[in-house]
Amino acid sequence: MSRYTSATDADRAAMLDAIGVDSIEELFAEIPEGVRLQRGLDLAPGMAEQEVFDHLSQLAARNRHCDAEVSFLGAGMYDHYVPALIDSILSRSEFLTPYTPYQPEISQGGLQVMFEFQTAISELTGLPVSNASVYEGPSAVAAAGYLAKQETKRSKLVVSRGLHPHARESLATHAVGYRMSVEEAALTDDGATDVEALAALVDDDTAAVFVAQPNFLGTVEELGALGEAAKRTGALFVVAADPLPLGILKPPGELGADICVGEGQTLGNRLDFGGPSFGFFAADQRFIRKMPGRIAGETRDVDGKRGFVLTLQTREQHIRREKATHNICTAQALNALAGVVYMSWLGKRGLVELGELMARRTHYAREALGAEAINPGPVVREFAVRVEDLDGLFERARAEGVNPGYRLRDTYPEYSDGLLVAITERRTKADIDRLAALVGSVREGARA
Amino acid sequence: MSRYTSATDADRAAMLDAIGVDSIEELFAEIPEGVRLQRGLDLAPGMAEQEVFDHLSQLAARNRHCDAEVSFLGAGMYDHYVPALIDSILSRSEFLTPYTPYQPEISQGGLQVMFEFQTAISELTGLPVSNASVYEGPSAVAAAGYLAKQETKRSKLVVSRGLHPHARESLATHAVGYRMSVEEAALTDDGATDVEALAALVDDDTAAVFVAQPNFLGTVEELGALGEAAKRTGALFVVAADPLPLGILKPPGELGADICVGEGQTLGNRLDFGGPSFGFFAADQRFIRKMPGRIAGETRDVDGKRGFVLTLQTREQHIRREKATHNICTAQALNALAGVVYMSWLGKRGLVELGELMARRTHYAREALGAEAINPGPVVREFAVRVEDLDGLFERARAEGVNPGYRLRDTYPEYSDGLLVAITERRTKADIDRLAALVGSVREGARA
Amino acid sequence: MNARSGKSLDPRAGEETLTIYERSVEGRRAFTAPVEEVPEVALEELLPAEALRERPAELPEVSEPEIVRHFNGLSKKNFDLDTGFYPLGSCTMKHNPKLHERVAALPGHARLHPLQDPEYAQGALELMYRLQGALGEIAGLPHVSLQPSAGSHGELAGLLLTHAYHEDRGEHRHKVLTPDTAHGTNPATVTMAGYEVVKVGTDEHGGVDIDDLRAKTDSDVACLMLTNPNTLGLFDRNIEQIAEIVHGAGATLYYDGANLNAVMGISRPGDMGFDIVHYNLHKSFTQPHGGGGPGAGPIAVSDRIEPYLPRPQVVRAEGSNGSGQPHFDLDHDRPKSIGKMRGFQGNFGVFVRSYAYICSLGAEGLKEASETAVLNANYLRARLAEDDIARYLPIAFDRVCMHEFVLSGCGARDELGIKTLDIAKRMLDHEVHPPTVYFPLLVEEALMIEPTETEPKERLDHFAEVVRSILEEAAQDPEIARNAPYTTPVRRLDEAGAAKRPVVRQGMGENPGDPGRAAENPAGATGAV
Amino acid sequence: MNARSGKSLDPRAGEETLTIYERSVEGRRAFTAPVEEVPEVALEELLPAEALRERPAELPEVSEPEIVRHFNGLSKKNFDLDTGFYPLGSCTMKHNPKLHERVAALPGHARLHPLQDPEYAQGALELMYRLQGALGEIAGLPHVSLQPSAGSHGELAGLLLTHAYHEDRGEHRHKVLTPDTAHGTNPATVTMAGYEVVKVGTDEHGGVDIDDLRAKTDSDVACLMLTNPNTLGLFDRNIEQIAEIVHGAGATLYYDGANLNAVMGISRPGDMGFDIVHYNLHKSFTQPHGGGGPGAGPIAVSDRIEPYLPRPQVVRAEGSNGSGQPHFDLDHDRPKSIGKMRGFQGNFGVFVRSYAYICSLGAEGLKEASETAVLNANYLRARLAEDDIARYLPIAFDRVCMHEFVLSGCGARDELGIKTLDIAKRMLDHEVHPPTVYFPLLVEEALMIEPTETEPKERLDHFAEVVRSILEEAAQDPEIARNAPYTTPVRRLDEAGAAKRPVVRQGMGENPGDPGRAAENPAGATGAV
Ligand SMILES: Cc1ncc(COP(=O)(O)O)c(C=O)c1O
Ligand SMILES: Cc1ncc(COP(=O)(O)O)c(C=O)c1O
Repeated sequence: MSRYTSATDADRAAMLDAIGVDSIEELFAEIPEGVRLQRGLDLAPGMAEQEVFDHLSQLAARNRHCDAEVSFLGAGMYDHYVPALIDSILSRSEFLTPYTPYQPEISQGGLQVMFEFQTAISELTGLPVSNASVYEGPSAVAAAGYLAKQETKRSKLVVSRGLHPHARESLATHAVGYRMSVEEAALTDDGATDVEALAALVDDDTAAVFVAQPNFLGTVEELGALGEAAKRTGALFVVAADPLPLGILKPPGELGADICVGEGQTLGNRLDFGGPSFGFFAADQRFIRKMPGRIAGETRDVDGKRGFVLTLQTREQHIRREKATHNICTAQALNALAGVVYMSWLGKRGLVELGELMARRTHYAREALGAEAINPGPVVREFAVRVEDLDGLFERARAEGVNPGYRLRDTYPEYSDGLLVAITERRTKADIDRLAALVGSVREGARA
Repeated sequence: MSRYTSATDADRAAMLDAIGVDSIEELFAEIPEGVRLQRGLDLAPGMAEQEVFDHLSQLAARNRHCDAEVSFLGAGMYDHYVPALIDSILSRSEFLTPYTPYQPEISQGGLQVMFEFQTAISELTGLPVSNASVYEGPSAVAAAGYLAKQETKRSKLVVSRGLHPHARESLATHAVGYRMSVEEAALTDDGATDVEALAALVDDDTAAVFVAQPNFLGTVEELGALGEAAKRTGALFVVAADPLPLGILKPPGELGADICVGEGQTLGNRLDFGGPSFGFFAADQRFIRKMPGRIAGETRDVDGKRGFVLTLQTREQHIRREKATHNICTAQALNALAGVVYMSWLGKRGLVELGELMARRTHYAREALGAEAINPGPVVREFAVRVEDLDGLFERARAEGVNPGYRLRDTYPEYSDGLLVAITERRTKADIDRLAALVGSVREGARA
Repeated sequence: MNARSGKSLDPRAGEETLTIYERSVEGRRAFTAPVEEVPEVALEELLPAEALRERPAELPEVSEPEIVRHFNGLSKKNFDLDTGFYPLGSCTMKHNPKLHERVAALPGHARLHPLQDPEYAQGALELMYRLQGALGEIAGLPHVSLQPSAGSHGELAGLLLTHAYHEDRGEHRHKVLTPDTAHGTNPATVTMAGYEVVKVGTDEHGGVDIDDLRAKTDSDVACLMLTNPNTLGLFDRNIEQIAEIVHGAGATLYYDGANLNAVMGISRPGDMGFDIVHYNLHKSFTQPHGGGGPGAGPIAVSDRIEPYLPRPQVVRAEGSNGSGQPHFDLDHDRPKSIGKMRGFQGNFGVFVRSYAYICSLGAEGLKEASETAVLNANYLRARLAEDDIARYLPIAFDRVCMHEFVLSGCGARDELGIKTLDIAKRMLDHEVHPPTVYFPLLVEEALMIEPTETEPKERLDHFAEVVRSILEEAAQDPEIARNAPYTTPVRRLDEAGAAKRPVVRQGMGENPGDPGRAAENPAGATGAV
Repeated sequence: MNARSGKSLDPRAGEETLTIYERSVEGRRAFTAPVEEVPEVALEELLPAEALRERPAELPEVSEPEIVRHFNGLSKKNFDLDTGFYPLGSCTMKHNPKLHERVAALPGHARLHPLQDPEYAQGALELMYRLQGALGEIAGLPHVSLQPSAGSHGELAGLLLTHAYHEDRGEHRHKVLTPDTAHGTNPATVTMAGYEVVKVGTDEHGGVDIDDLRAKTDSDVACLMLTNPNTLGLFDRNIEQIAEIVHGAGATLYYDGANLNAVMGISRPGDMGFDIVHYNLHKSFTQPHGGGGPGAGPIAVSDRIEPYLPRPQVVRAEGSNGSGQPHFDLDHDRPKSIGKMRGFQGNFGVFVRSYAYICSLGAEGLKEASETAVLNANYLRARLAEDDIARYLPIAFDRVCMHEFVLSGCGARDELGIKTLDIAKRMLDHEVHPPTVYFPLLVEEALMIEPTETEPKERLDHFAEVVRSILEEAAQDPEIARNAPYTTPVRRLDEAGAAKRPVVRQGMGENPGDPGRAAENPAGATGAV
């Protein structure tokens, strides 16, 4: 008997007796010999709690986390401060351990959280309808592609090269299932999406056009112009946004976006080496019955008391099956809760203050580094520069416990000397100056 | 307005208006000018949450904690594994944030926890009455002295030198208030309490006799004999016990103890650099109305439903005032909760298994070290040995990240070369062998 | 007297529910910005006017104490696994060990950036590698990708792999078979993967109808998606034959691992002939469900499918870094890969918990978990087979079950006039979570019951008593069940109305995303708490 | 119809409460012992038989899932500060910032051994040193000892210090003065410290009766213990005169800091003339109360008292360790010290939280906290002074109050026939915590109300409405309040019976410590959950 089970020998005897069999073995008689495992699993024996803790602590100790270095690494996930009240709320077993709220009468907490989450996402994106979460960013982009396919019955998707590489690849992977093709619009020399190039790719068979805000290089895109180019032939305009800067940037919904999706990690979720976080999916009112995933709606009970339920479920797999708007079932409710708690913590003003702080520090950093900008245009939380001896910089910096950022060459060969630097409220002026000094000295070195 | 308060300017205006004053200043008009602080407090300005977190993280990083070294340090607090379910239960706001349960109808959780705690302490100590916690170990010893004074009206307290130095000092400090004297009985050459020496000190004016189980050197005392010597003249026999080894050791209550007190840290509480933990106070039935602190009792409500209340409150300061059995008010409820959760986690069998494990490893360690024992007698979790070059050992060991234990000379000058080594389930055979090797090599060094 | 009868004297009875937005009061805050050291340039100088927001997003303005109380209050309106019995069929609501939250929160895990260089993330990569190995051994399939985010995401990956496999061989297949007992995600996935769903019937024993399968399996079939034990909680005795038929037609056999909890260490999908398996780490491997996620849906595949697995894959190189120590890396160079199902390496935080779980239980413990899950299910099946219950709730297929079983509410409907829904709602008043209802579809008025291995016998006995008392009560007065629940924060809700006039966000008047509905309680304008 | 009226239809209404012992089933366990590597010698070989236990302690045998559910279930029977308004007078139930739990849990704090060599505990010692400095500045007294475990422990330390001070000067004094408004711990402390209590009266303004004080202050008086603002929530305007009288007689003036929350940054005990102050870190400095602790009761003293402070003291030496960096140490060498109030360095975990709090608020924030606490108290005082309330609950002393105020329930008792206790119990049905009742003693049917600064205006308004509705309800039918509460887990409990036949532990038949009472539900023999 393990520490998580309760069946003592006495219990087993009594239970087998009630069942009317002599042994647990008998209960598996249904399984043909041929497919029975005739040996024990080849796994280590079980461990005591403290042994498991020690083992995982030792593994964890071999990772260099964001408190163990000064990190300018972003590129899709960012080192933001997660306030302590999120831990205390998420650790409530009433949020941590229930299943999806199939019984609304005993799930009002989770359902109201979804409703409040949808409202916050709607506010940020400027679009009236949000669902209660999808898996994460890149697959949310793919989900938008599926909606576009069902909505337009067209077979082509156009993406900006400014979209996160993972999002582009995830879209391409899913598009094979959708039986759709994906074409990519280049970036200008200034690291913004090339409106002409994009317009040129959009035709009558284009179901949707995808751009990022800000884009992967950190550039704040001109959504208005891109949206016009995208929608000329009736394609849907999909914006993949980092929700946090939307506190200061004009909401995609006000700039023509039909759908706004994105990665929610920046809203109160841990880095967790990439997940779990949450993806969000917001859209125009006319898509309310085409949305993927759970949506909570407000209603009343038989006594007239206000309450919330999972609504428009006829979109979903458990009702609609092969005709469902998406196959998603388990999503990211707990992470979305972290998101809405975080947004409540920041509040109306804090969201703006944090956005201003990031924008200021980002511009300060770009100047301080004094390196040639790949995207000289407007940026809010991240920017790309050319660094002569990139490997030299990393070697030097990492030895000093500084992580300079993301090497663009890994996904953008055209920027072989490109460094993507992310700024959050965790990176102080002193941190930035330190990176600048490193970049400077390596520059000297390279030139000498 | 801080992040913890809610009074906006609009709120203030409305509230001042309702009060009928023009400014908050006016509310303090009652305070004479002469005692008004005419300047701001000389403290640093407030910080953002992340800044406080960073500041305290930096301070914490300058402490070498028990996961950052292999520590054999005990001497009153021990590095035991605290199971994760304790965190999750103690973080429930319903346990963390309420006050003492003055309103039993909305405090049944806390009250039942106290009742279950009292039961577990009663089981461990072999005494029928336990309170719901006192501050910690040494002051619990002092509390026993106060009970003895009130019970016997005598003026002398006798302590074994085997009692924790902090407990002896705390008792002496409090005894000044009780207007009682304290005399100390020596230890034998084997590091056990000297029964004769003790008997010699006990006279008709002796209110209580205090011994520790195990004693400070780790020796398992012969409580039976000591109890007889103590009680000859009607003094109370008080045993200060480490509750964890009581899983295998005969309960003090079965060996004549009138009162058993102790430090509860070993029962599921963190080290926390010395506190908060909890003290326990258990006694014979005849002292039930003389106990210090809160006691929960079982009862029924008007509907006949089972419930729990704070009982025998006429002992307490808020009712009895100057005639109270003790002045304690706020105690250690949350730490006692950790204790009862821990005891539930260990369970009837686990408590014995852990005791056996400690005893085995302790004896193994004493042999492995191969150093001259100061207390060759029976030990269960800690033992004392003589080490020739103690400073050399510490220098060498600490450089390698090993903390050999406690230097007895700090509190027992007579053991100038004494090393007190503590063993818990956290110290593996490998750890012990490592310490043994260090001791050995230093021995060689000293002899060479 | 009435003054003693409680509820009627509850002054909070009719209280209004407030959202966090309705608690908002202008100017309040929980956030304090850190000291700014860089020059305080105005935003307008940094960004083009047309890129800037005109109106701030209407997030709530609330102090920390009141935020805490708000969400604390909401939590108290949820029933959860740490509160009571939760036999939600197909969801494997097993205990979530508290240790897992502790190890997942270690900064080395929680604060690790997904793009950290592998050399500085060796612990994380080794953990993933070890988890892959353990999962592969449990499923009896050698190659594992941890990437998919949940079960249905794993299903989609599985069909995309099938597609890539066939295309690579020049085969173009259009159909995927799913049994009529299949979970909704299966057919939904088939469509998303570009295939056409073909339903296969169920035989009188609750297994796949072999003749129907044979008839429908042709060279245009790409895959058969199966759950075994299936959603009736029954192990399909003909699994070997089924595999033979499917493979005979060159199709792949896909294992929906939602029910893996019944057979860990006892029977392995790989040995049954499955080519692709998904795991629900949030079911069999105890990631807390979180009220609807997060989860993770790793997949394991056979050799022939391996080349197409998503990238990157975690690989191990013996002491490549000079030292004898093994070195772990991410392999992106997989030419035949289907690509990425999502960003980064998957839900690592979930992997930590599931890996800790496997370490805790070990080979023996996992087998014992499945054995106990099956023991508990059969015991509860036996308790509910007692005459006065079985009469109203007959079992759908009267056989020894695996980890779950399905009853039909027809008897209760016909003889007592209460529906399965009514029984479920009345259970809420007994503080037990109802089973999964109205699924699988082929059982009328279905109740799908999965107790899991972590429930003690007393909980099962108590549940049986609850069922009995509800039926007895209904025999006296069916109205009671029909109008249940009574003791929950809200009672039956108007779901039809919610769907007809959907209100899916807080109304706040003139805000950007606001459909324009005026708030019932304009933010802040309320004294209620 | 009745079937809709809820409570009466609650099947859990009469349910029995089970203790963890009653959930115990032989053989179950949550603990797994780590692998044993040392020889498995039998205990009998290691320890003398007479030292060994004969019967194991009857701890419960329960699996982890059921332990979690048990304590989770118990927690749900508690009302708490994170749930609602908690105006418990004299207890300063202010919000407990969640950040504090995070920083207290850092391994460098939580896992640090109290006897770690100072050179390896510099962070902890610096934190204590900084906290001492901040507390000293707040109280206006230079020397701080963090050692005492709670307020009353601080009081005892204070009187022992007074005793040491006088003895050192060859003075032998026997009396300590306490006002009749004093908290129970004050007189209890006086007795424990070996002094005789002499009560001082209260004047018509709620302050110390100066004439009575003068009359009772002689050379045999060691100390006057005072709370200012006092337990009526009133600031004693004569404090300077009081200090003069007390000091004139060579006695010390002791400040009970329980009410410090009213005057932080506004008025300092040291400046008022107090020699010794205790702080309740669990009140003014927001250590969570934990259902009755832990707390901490540091003390601050003037120069003349300093030599007698407990040991060890945290001291700071400039760069003594070579580096310019300051170095912190523990000074045990204090010849005149009263010794130790307890073990080790005090409740360090509490210090971490309170220090974090002071860092968060800073000088401004602390002052704003006190101002808002006083604003909230006076606003609520004003709301409750409205005629239809004040008529039944007149204020004891009609003055501007500080952080709290005291009402008298005489009106309600005489005109409505309900006691303060009834009002308090009826509040439970409204989900607000009642004020402190029947204290201070000199106010009949007292209700002592302290809202604290972290409560928003809405909570205060709501409370006023609750009070009003209870009084209106009582005017209709006093029976309702007299029999309240109705909606709580249990209703009024038989406290007299509990005290007459005390049952203070679980009965388990033949166990060592068991008084012999047989368990109502013999362990394990129950199906209820
Ligand atoms: C049989 C079955 N298949 C698939 C799924 C989908 O898994 P997930 O919710 O992880 O996407 C479920 C979940 O309920 C299930 O029960
Ligand atoms: C005025 C007053 N003095 C002293 C105390 C005792 O403080 P503690 O509970 O910390 O011992 C209290 C606590 O209620 C109090 O209110």
